Amino acid sequence: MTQVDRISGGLINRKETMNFSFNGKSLQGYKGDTLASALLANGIRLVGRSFKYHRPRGIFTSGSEEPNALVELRKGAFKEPNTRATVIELFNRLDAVSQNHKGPLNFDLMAATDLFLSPFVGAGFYYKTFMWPAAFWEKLYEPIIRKSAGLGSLAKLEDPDCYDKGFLHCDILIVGAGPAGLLAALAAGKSGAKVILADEDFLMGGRLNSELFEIDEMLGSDWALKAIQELSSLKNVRIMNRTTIYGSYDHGIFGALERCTDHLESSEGRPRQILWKIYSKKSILAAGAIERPIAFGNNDRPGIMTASSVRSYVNRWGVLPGRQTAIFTNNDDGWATAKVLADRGLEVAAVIDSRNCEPVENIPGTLVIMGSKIVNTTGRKRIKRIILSNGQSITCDCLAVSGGWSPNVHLTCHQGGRPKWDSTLNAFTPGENLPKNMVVSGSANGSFNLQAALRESLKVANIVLTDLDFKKSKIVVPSSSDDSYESSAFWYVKESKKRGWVDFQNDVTVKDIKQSFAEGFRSVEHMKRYTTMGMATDQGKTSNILGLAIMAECTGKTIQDTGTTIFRPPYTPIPLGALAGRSRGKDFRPYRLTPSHKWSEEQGAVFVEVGNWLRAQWFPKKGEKTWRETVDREVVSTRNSVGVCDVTTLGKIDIQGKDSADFLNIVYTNAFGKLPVGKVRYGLMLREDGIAYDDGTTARISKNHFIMTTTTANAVLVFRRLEFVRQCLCPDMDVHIISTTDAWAQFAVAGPNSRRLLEKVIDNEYDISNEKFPFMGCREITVCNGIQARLFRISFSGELAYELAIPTRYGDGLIRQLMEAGKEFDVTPYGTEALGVMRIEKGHAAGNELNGQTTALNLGLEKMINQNKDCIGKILAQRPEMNKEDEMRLVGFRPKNKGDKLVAGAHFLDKGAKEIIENDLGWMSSVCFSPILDDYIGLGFIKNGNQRMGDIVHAYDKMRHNSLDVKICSPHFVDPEGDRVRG
Amino acid sequence: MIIDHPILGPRDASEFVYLGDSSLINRPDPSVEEAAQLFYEYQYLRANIAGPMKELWYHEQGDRSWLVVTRNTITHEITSVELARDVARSMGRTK
Amino acid sequence: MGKNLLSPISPLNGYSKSFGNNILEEVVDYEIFSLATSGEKESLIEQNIKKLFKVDLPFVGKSNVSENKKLRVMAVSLDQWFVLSNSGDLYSKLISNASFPDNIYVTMQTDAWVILRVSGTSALKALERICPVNLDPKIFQKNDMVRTMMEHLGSIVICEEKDSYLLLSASSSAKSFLHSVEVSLKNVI
Amino acid sequence: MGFSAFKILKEGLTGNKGWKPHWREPMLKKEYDVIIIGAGGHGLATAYYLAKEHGIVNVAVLEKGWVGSGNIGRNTTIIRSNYMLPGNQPFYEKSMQLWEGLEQDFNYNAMVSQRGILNLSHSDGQHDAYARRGNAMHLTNSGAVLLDRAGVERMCPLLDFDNARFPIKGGIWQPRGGSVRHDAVAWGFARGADSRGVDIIQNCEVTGFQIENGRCIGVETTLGNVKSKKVGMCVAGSSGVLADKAGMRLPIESHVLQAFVSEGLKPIIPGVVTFGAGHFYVSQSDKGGLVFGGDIDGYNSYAQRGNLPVIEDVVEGGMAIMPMIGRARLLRSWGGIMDMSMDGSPFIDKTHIDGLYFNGGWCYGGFKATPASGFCYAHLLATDQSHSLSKQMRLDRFRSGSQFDEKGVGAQPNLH
Repeated sequence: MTQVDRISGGLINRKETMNFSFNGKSLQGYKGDTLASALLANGIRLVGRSFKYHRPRGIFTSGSEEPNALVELRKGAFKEPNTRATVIELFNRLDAVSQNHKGPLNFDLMAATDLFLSPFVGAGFYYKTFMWPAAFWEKLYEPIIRKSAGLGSLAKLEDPDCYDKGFLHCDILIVGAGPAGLLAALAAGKSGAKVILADEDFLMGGRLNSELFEIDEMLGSDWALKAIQELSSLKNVRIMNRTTIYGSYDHGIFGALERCTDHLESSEGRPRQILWKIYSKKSILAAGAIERPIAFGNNDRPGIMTASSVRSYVNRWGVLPGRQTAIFTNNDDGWATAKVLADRGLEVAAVIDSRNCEPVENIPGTLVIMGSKIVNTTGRKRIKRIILSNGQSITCDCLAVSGGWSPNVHLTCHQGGRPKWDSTLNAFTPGENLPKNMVVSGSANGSFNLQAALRESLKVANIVLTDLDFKKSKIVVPSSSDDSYESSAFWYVKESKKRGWVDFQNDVTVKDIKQSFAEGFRSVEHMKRYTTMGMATDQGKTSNILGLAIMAECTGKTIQDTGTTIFRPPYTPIPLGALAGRSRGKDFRPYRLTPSHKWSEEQGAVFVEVGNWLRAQWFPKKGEKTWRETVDREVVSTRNSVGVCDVTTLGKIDIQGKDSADFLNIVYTNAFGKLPVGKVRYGLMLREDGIAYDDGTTARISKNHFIMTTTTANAVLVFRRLEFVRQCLCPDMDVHIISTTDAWAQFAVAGPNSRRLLEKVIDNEYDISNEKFPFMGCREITVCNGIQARLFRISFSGELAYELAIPTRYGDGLIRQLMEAGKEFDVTPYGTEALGVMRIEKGHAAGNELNGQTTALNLGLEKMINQNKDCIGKILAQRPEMNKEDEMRLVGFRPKNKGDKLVAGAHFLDKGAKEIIENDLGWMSSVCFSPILDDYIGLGFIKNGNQRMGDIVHAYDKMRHNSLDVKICSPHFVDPEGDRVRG
Repeated sequence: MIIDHPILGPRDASEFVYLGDSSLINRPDPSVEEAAQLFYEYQYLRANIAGPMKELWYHEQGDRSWLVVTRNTITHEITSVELARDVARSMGRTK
Repeated sequence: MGKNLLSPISPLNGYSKSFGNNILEEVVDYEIFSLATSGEKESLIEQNIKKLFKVDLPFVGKSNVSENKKLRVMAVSLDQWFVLSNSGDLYSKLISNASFPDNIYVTMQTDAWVILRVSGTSALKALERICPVNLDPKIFQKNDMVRTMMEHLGSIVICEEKDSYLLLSASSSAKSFLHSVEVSLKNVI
Repeated sequence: MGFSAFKILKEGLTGNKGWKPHWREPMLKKEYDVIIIGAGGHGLATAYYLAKEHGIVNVAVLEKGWVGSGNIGRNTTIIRSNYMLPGNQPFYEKSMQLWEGLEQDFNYNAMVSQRGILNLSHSDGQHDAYARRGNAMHLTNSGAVLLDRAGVERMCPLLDFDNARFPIKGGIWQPRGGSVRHDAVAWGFARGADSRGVDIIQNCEVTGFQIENGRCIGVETTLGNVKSKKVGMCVAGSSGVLADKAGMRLPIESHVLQAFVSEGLKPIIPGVVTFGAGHFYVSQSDKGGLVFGGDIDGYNSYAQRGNLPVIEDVVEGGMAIMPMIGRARLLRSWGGIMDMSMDGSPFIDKTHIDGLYFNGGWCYGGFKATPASGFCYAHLLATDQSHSLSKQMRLDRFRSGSQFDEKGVGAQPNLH
């Protein structure tokens, strides 16, 4: 098929033919076309179906405000639903299909909705029905409604493209590269300011590319081209076409989306789009304006489009939207379309101006009707005829409608700014409270006349430059065409019997808005919500003002008093892939790896995510069938001989200064002042509200030097809290903290043979016998011939145990050395699971117990709150409701019947008590199978637990149908006297 | 948002961690009789100002300093940024 | 005492790779330690740093390099400084030095960090993709340093000279950090 | 005017000329038995239940904006009763039960849609916590199912099971969870209250309280003064500002929560899905938009808008569990102001001023609570006794130490 409606001229490259397909039909266009212009060139007018009534729809605009022409672009995983044909650059092998219809586009079975149901399914109908019988909503009504939901469909496959982000800093961000934006950029750029000029279009110039304006005796589009060439030569100017400034945020930060490969057949692995964060000192909004439609009977037929887009298609793309084009306008600008067509010798079927005034242009041989209106149109899949208020019928195949222009004030509203109504322009213009450091110029500011826009643009640029201490620009306002713009407050044709569309995509009609009023939904927000006007993918860019005006008429208020709906970001829809950028899949968040990670991988360890850390969970051996088998072995051989575990992930904080001990006294509940050098002490931290926060050991290396360890989960939070105490609560303390978590590899060496194993790697001048290096000792030593290290005699497992710290770079070497040296003791590496088993066997609280809801009393640690000193949380921990007689207590649990499987998360009820939350006594926090006791054991909180040793209670677990009786016991299952650690 | 750090200059707020009302610097004296009441008010009651509010931000991804930022909670405009340590001292806190 | 039995491994095993005319490499020969002292005693640090390292105390956000280029001092906060040195075991010398004041607190940091050097004409464009701070050469000049966050990771950027930057980040997440810089370079060349 | 299929049929055939306003626009009287400040979901529900359950109809609901202009008009419409603590779970279960009969009750289709809510778990600890939560839910007959990875995959095959940074270990599923058409809830309660005689006064801002020797006897408004022996505050989000007019300091901070909706898409997500290792939850509206959100912005704010870091964080979370949404587009983002309380739990209580009552502190969980909140607040206003379901939601609980903190993060509102 040839391009039947392609005419001469335009800013397209006819040497580069592009093959593409629409609904499976192969077509051709040129480089520089949009999908919309190419479709029009190929004589295609029907391109989609509306949301609710499935009305046939055509291309209505030539920009990002398009409500109708949405397609599914590309194939397979690359499919992009709801893509505006009017902004898609044509590329070779582009593949698009229309959306939201059953069967072929030109015979949509769902169209019946329009023909038969429409009287019943107007605004808000579903709020009034589908209620009886109740059950039918879920089972019948809603599934039907949901089936009709949505327009395009996702591929249900992972987005194969990649995206990137970036940060840009500038003095002045200029939004929009039309005449106003370009001139401002020239002025600012030449004055040396760091400028970013962004425009959503691939071809900069704005309306200059669609009109036949003259600037400085040049055709507007040529002037734009020259300006851009000039700007590209300036190093301090960054030109960003295909870039939408989608949001304005606090303190001069703007969100920008740059489309890098959307105009290409394939991204070839490069980022498809880049989401920029632009930090600007000042911004100039020169985003132009959007032409509005007028509502009249059947004003939504294919072939009806805004008057300015008819000019765009003719002038910019060399496309003829219609062979007999009628024009319906309420303002002077509509006449420009008639002139453009007539000057090219194209047929203008008629010019209908709603105003009773003199014709604006003299267009020879054209039927001109002043003060008349269109009440109806015919032609289901393409307009055939228009019928005027006086009954006159005029044949046409294209209708250009101009309802006046609306400045693009969106970005001025993103920070709560409200536009103000201008009753001479009949449009909303930027209000008083603009985002800080933003100025507006050109038609975005209501300066619809080109000469005025240029004048304003230069003025504004100079103000901004002066504010930023740059010298004023020397350039002068270029001379340009200077035609007037008179508009009228005419919104819809009252005489129309037929439905007149306001929001094309969501099928909101004049009637719907009037009904909304009739039912009491009279504030704009109510009307929007009740009719869904302005909520489609175009966010009401073409419809909001109309709807507002109609509601104003109903309420008898002015449009200003009727109000406006605040525009919210983004200006145009942004792919979620772009907002996520690189943070996807495995790159969602960084990995932290332990020093023994590589070695553990070689051992075939199974890893587990602990925060951002990857830790070895267990080390399976050949022949072991279940993880339990592996973990049981790791526990038994550690308790029987010796095991090694990488505990590097625990937070390590270096604390130095003359006041370090006093500092620790404030952050810990227990006292550290008298802790001798060379000793370690277990410490408990509370939140100021008296809830247990974190625990760990702190060692005193020298008088003014401590090393604190925190739990893995709280390392960052504790450090933050310490800085708060240091800077905000005790600003004059001489204490300094720095994290050394990553600086030291730390290994727990546990079990009866741990000392003998360590003696083989520690340099022999260091005596670690029980006498010389007793429980809770610490000292700086050297290992493996003079490598500095730190040794702590502390135990989480309850065995004779040590933690050996060594500079991270030696961590890999050390684990291998320990395994080598430990062969004779059959040393075993153990993971977090065995670590957990052994701590439960010892009744040590961990994350499941220190869950931010438990007090020292709950945990049985109340004696750790030193009564002779202050500490964070001490006062509020004394509140009565947290110290009741029957408080929850951490105790141990055994199954009543040996071998019964305990599970964490079970709730405790007294035997025979009704299973209701009022009888809830507490919960099981941690469980494991203890290979030592050959039975399941658990830790949990239960009211009065310390008074109920030996009681049998019911562990309720409906979640896993595993309710059973358990016996309350001491949480210290293994070696309660603690002989082993001191051995 | 951008916080104009008194030493480092303007930095994106995402480098900071927010705590809340700067009155949290004013930790009561635990030794006085009405300590329970004072700590209750200190920890739980907030002016929750609609307008310029002094609040604590921590420059975790920067110089680790705690700042007192005066920010309008209606417009988000920031009018002053001080080092919390200086503020604490000016409130008479020492060791 | 004989040579130690353990072989040190740097976080990225001495990684080095070129991207077009840019080079991304791990810097392994630096020793890093922190110095801290309470505000009022700044002069004390000043004298000692000058005396020991022959370098002036920089302002926060700046770094100074010693004459012999072997040592760089950065002020990471009002009361904390980082020393980067590739002149042997300076840390031990320092803490064993009796005349070194006991209210200047030293903490070993070498193993806490991975250091990358990204250099070449696209280095700045690559950083533009991950660094929120304005690194415009007019503003961020030779020996300037900044501590910020890139791709969810705390990091320090130092401008060594035009088109050459040192990037420091936590050693445990070195691989993820490297990945994010690599991707940035790939995306801009 | 009752709504019915017949009514719609009749109107449809007669040009839809017979529709009347859903509620009156009455004049403000000089005195009422009860004044409720705030015609948001909770305020309107309170008026509705005052009239319906307690026969108290001489009630005014004063609204500074338009009906439903508060958070009822800007939330992500999720309902669930999957709490854990005794202070919360029975209350939210009551709310769920009220939702289930609501539409027939107030003759308005709010599109209550119980398609289920799924919370994903990514670690054993999280799985245990969900088990504890689920058992608490069973103790109130709320229904909950603990799913393993395979169970989640059967229910939601579109999640990332192959390449996730934080692999999905399982989840907890409440089949009765779902979503409701939020605006319709406000309209339904308004219409129900109005038809029983309650005066809903829009564009009427309360500027002060009339307090005489410790007793509140009325309010000052932009439309004049109104007397009443009982005044109920119900303006979550603005509680701090309103309470300040009564000289009260609250255990509440105001924070902004952003919400997001995508372009309309053919159905792809079954119910509500919540990511356990990031900050993201999503459901799909009856119009096809993906409605999603995440954490609050984290700083005190009364501006109904947020900033980029949280927007990116939320979408990163979304792409991390369902990378197939990459080519869907964000259509609109907006912000609402939350009453963030010191333990993440709400307040329905008397104040220290006689005749002045307080309802607020709902954090970002207020929507699902709407019916029960109105039900219990009405009970308190009518009887001066806390309803047993809300007896722990006291204003002075922090003084005594009876706070109840589901998340376990303590007195830092921006972490709840």
